Amino acid sequence: MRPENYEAQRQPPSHEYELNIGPNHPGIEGNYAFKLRLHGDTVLEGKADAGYLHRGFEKLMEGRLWIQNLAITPRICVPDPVPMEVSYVLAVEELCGLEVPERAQWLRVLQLELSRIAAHLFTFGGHAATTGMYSTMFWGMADRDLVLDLFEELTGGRVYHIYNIPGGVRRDIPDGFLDRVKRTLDYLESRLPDYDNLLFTNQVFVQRAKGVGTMSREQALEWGVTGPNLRATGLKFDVRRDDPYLVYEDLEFEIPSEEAGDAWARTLVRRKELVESIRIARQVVAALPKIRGTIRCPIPNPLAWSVPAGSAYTRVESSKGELAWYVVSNGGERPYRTHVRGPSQMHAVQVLEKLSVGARLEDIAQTMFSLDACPPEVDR
Amino acid sequence: MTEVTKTPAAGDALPVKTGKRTNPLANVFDELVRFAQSRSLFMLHYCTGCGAIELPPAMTSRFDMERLGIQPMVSPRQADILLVTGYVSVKTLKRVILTYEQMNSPKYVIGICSCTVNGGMYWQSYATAKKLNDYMPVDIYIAGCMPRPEAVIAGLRGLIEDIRRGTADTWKDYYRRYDHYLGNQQRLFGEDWQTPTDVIAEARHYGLFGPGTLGERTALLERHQKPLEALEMKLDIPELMARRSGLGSKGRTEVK
Amino acid sequence: MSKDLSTWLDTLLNELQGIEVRRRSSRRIRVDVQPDALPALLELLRGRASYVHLSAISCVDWIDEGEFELVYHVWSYEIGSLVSAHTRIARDPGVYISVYDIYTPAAFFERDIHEMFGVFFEGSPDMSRFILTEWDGPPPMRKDFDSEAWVNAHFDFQDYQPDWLQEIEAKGGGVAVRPDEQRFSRRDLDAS
Amino acid sequence: MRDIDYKDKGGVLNPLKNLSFFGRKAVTVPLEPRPASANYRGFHLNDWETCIGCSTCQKVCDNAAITMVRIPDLPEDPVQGIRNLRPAIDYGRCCWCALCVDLCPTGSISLSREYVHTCLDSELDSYFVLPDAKGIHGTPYPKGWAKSEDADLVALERERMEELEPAERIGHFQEIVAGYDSNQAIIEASRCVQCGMCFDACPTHMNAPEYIRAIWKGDPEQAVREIYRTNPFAHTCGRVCTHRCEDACSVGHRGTPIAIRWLKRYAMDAVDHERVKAIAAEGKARFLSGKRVAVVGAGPAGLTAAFDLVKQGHEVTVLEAQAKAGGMVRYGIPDYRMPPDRIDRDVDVITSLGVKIQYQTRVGKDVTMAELERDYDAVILTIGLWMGRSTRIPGSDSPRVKRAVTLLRDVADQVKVSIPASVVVIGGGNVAMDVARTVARLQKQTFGAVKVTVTALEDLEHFLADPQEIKEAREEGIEILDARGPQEILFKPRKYEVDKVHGLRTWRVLSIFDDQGRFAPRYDEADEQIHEGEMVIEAIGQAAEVDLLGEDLTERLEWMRGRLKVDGQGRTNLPWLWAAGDMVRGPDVVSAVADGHRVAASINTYLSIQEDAA
Amino acid sequence: MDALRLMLELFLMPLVAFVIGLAMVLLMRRIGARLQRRVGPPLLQPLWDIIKLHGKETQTSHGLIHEIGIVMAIGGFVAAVTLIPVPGMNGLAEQGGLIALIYMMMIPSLGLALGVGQCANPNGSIGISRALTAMLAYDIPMVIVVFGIAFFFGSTNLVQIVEAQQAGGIATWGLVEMPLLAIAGLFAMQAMLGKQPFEIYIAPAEIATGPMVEMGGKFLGGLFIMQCFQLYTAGALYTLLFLGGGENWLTFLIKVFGVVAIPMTIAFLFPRYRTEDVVRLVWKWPAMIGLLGIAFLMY
Repeated sequence: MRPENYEAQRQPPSHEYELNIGPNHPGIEGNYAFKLRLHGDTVLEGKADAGYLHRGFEKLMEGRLWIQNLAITPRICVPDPVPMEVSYVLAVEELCGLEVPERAQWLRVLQLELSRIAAHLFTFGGHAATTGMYSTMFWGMADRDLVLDLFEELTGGRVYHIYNIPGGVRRDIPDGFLDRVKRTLDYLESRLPDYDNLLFTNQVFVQRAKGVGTMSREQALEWGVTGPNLRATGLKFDVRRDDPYLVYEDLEFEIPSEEAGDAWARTLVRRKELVESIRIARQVVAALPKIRGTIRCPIPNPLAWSVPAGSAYTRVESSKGELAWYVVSNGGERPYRTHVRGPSQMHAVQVLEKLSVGARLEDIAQTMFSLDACPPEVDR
Repeated sequence: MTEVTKTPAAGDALPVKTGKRTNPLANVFDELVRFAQSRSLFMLHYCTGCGAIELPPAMTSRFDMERLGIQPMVSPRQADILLVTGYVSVKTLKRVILTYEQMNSPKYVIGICSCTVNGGMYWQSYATAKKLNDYMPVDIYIAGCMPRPEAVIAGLRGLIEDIRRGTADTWKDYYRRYDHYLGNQQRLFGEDWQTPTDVIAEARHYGLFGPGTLGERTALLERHQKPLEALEMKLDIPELMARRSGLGSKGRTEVK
Repeated sequence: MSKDLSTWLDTLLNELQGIEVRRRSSRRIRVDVQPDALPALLELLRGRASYVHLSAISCVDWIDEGEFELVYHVWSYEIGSLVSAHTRIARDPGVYISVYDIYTPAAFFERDIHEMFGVFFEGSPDMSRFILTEWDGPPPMRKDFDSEAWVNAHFDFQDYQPDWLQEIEAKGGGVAVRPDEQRFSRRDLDAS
Repeated sequence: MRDIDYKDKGGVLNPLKNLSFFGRKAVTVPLEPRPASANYRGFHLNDWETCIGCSTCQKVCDNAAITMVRIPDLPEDPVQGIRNLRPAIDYGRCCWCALCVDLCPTGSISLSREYVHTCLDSELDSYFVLPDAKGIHGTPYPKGWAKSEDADLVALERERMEELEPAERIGHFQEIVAGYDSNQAIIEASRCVQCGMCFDACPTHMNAPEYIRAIWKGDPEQAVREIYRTNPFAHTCGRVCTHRCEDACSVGHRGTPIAIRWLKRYAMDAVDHERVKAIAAEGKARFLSGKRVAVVGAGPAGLTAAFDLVKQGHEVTVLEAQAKAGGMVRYGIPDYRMPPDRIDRDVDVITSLGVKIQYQTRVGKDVTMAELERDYDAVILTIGLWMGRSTRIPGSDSPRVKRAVTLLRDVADQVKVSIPASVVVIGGGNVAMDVARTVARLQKQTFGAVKVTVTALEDLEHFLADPQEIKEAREEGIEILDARGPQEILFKPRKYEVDKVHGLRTWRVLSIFDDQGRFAPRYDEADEQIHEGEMVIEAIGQAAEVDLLGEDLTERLEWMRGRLKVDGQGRTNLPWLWAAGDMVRGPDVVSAVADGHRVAASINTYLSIQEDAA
Repeated sequence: MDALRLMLELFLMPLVAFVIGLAMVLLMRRIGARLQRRVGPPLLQPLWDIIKLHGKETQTSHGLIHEIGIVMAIGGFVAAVTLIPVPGMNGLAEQGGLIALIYMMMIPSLGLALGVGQCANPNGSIGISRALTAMLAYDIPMVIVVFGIAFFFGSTNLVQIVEAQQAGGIATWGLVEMPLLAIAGLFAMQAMLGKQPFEIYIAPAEIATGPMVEMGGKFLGGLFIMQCFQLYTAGALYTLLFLGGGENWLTFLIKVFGVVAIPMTIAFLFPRYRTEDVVRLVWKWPAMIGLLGIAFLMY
């Protein structure tokens, strides 16, 4: 048995040919494949091919205790793991009716925003690299690493934090942590002009990104686009504001949006979100010392914990868009069913396929990265 | 100049070329090549799993792998190291094997994260392979879920040391015990599994034939052999030429 | 604007026969509906109450009841609320109608449910496999598929023999409880 | 806050501003691994001194990465709840989530800040690690993620049980503790980490984890079924067991142990009595073996043995001297701890299986051992310890000096006992507490006031009684004096026919045992006290009434230190005679039950062999 | 004697070019590292890379033409460097001249095209078609520049051109005399080296490094060697044409490295254009500037 996509998908007419982008290809975010039918270097058709990162998460989670699943949830989307954790935990809390202490909620917001900053820095690097600009990636990774240092200090893990637990968070902040957060935020902010000079106001980049992967607002709504990609078409929608969770209602932040709906607009929205995230994180840092109290409400012994029967659908805004968990309990000690709705399930499949038709081969990778598609969310 | 006559039957002990060098200069040369090999490692940047998230930091400014002469390469032909970053789903595993076979030797496989060792988090998942070394020889493992960039670098430095000493030669194992690896691959992918690279022919060509190269599993391979158009762009191997054209080859290799 | 729409929603939900509406919070509404009425409900929700965003379609395999539960989560940007429409179809033969003509994103979810649960959606644009293209087994998310048994049939695990273990074994100790023997391993699921 | 204008199309020259980076320093860190943060989740450490081998880490491990390894060099002590198992981690599975740390009952396991481990394919065994305090490579690294108060997931606090206030409980013999309701029971049961330490520690090896889990799952019937597998005295043990399980409980190492005893009590109370009988009868043999077994004494040991033997198809007759069954549980434990109707239930379950009990049949008087030997295939002696020991101090032979056992039996039998307004109790064990509290209740009923003084040889730290008992006794107004050695019973000037007791004279105890560990108390004679009391009760231990055996039999039996000598299976040196219960083990209900099982098993084997031979 | 000297020069010039080329590769990587705020590779890294690639034990060839293509790619540059006079060595420069050099510099691209054509990898084919497009694009300004130079100095003999520039110090350098052509030449060089923003044919994210996709082992090693020569050729040519060549080895090296550093620095600060943008841009700006420069020279 040869791998199925090794063979040409169909016999193309003589003026057409097929090209596989991925799974092992630098123009693909992660382990994912995109099969193109090309005429010259114009794409006639694009077909997404997923499953390279399929682990059967939802199946695995049905076989593990509620608390054991904490460790597995962040692995669904690696660059931005915290929203995964938080939304799963929110679902469990909704099912159990747990009251999360306020301090824990603020800590979760801090994590979510730091994670968003890290994810955006990651995406900028990747996006720039698809256009041959590697320095952004080198800088972005180094600066993202500072955020990961904060995570390491707070949660004990650089990438997989496993810090949220139904009922709250696992530990309180270490001494002096908030100062270090503040310092890192200041540093990141001071770096923004450098990034602007290098990438965001770099005419070559602007020229490359403008008009690439353009979609109208109607198309975006039709295709189920969410998150920064939706906001780049002019719809100011953000789950944090419009379907608020945790303490986002108490926070002040703008929802940046753009009208153009192309790769450039999407990049700009993310760039502006970075500023907003820093702003939110600052508010948390300022507020946290005033919020005393526990970080976790009492929860039952994890080994003997059955969650009341019911179902919960919890949505959060990840760096990529609307992320949701549908968790069903039949009253047992393990979830009866979990279903994760990742934003990339739309972006990396339908949206990418549709945007690639008629696009140039040059722009495919850029389209994918500008959509910030995250293959593991598709594969699960 | 003898012709390659027939495929040896399974179990036939074939004399393996013993690379004995008597010329001291040649030894110096070998040493130099080995040193160069250890100082210049091209890493195939294939994100097979979640551990790949720690590779960009390791490659970029903060941890800067280029200090060790390691840089990412995009094509398996160019790469020396195959980093298997965490779990490999069965679907990916096929590609990993194809990739591995396409790489030029000496090639090194690094298994990162728990998942490559014993299944890791996904030990009960129907979709992921559990032990990487069933399917291809692995040179070095780096523990962690996922290992930090520093750990990755430490692992790579270990590999560099091994290459420098000349002990990192598991890639030969793939040729010498191809039957074993192929067997495990067939167990998972079905017995008609085949790859576009003719490992047996390569093994013979480069004198890496071992007692375990052929066996009952490779016999299955022959049986299910389909004409592969990919063979056209394959190795310049006299034996293959001979087999295909039916003409005598002017190959450089003698039957050993 | 949004007030009008939510009135629309209320009227709409009142109008329809045979549905059960539960408001869990101001932004979450659960609707239980018969399978034959679901497309009409979604059509109305989208057309008359601005529920344009299909957030997800989830499938739950209630094997004991012999049913699949399909949950359509739709969101209205204008009203700001999420309606989860629950419906149950027979597990066998597991065929349902696609809502692709109402919601484009349904294509992905239906395709996903088809390969994971084996539910066929009539009228969905593409029911070919996507994630599990190279998978020969049954739809894996069904409750009757035992992932661990499949793993045991296809994979080996490491058999560690470290020095310290051999020393301990020489002294009469050794492995006492294997990880898969303890109470909470998957094997013991619902043993009692 | 700098924001960029999206209309800003940028320029070709903007990037060139970054040429300034030629002059800036690199951000690259050295190649050597950096020290990890204080909370880092690196490789495991395990403090073998603290670790008890409970395998909770294994249970919470979501990746099945933990194997429990038996290490023969380490101590194993089921009573204290210590096993010689230690977790070994498979780093081919581990995901460093640190749930094992957060759920470790003792806090022995932690993660270090070490994070580099690489190995060759041939060294893959190094991925399977038995962590100790030294770390994976033996290099010292500081602790990373370790147990902390906020990260602790073990439920350390016991669910509170309603009980009567001292003022309310003192005037009568109603039960003090209310028992759990189903909600409380489920919460309490959910604390259990299923380590099975209790199973190891329990003399009769009750499978507490199983019935606790059944209770947690809301299935008390299943719990009863689990309980009856090993213990027919379920009501009794649910109330007055010495709960060694709780002493061994792994949660108890840092918190309060699971209330295993109360949970058992909850399960028994929650299930209808008829249903309990049905459950207890499950697995009863459907044939009769035709063998007859006699049991002397219807106490826990005897009835347990009878229960087992009946279930195995033998015919069992129990001979009981008293009017009711239950033995010391009924006659030795006051009603406020052990309501008699619950004993009735336990006995009823056993008799419902077909055990015949002949009440008020005293062996040695109504029937002789020789007759039993003749009429039955096997005989079990479970005569308990019914004879109170005396201090033998001057004056202790007076009729106003009572033995605790006798007094308690009389109270239980509702024999009228006249209790004076002030009483002194000698002894520091549970029996002393029982008798003191019983007397206190009687005093309260009669005089409306309590004046009981308990004097014990031991100091408070070494009291034999349960701390709980002592606490409750004090709450009830009983004065407890520790380290007092009784010297003499003082009498009032003789006015009446019978000497009236005035009180007890004691000296302060300096030490109880000598260097060799023999009983040889030393006193501080200067510290002399006189405790006033019109009655003195001795509660310093009991002995078996072995005279019922008859001289002949006594001769034939082997004895050791005044006790009947039995082997591990309860066999005496006579092939037809077994002995069990308090008379061979010392006073303890659950040990008696365990003994009963043991003896029953032995007899069953013996009878089967007999059958085969025949 | 002359013949012997010529032989020696023909042997030494490629060798020197290679060594300098190695250093240039290092320079390139170090510049990148500097801008990216990191340390960068060790000193001999380019050499180790090349030795390693040639020391590979299995080599995947795609046929005879594949191998010949690589040989041509290197050979073209080896021939080209013998036409570039360096201090003390003129090689064939006097006989060859500028026109021959331009021709020689086209051979590698064509050789590469031949070699890659054998690989049957669509990425390679796309890459090589892009490379040839880029070549066509930058050849226009380059020819204009060469034409302008030839017009100005009245010769296509590089030795004479250099001598003419060295005659009056900096004032007679091509850079000073023909600034517009120098700018156009810089553009052309950027495109010739295939560096961002003109890096259309490498483009990993689009076509997985294009022509190199099927190259492994010694073939990739060959390309690495080619890159050394290419950098050297470009740098040396520009130096000869606009910076008055080298009076001695020191000034020569300073000039050559300085020249090469410019496109490299730019490469790390810019993304790449699309293919058609490259052609449009290169045909528009450098060609216009070059023509303008010639117009200035003529009047």
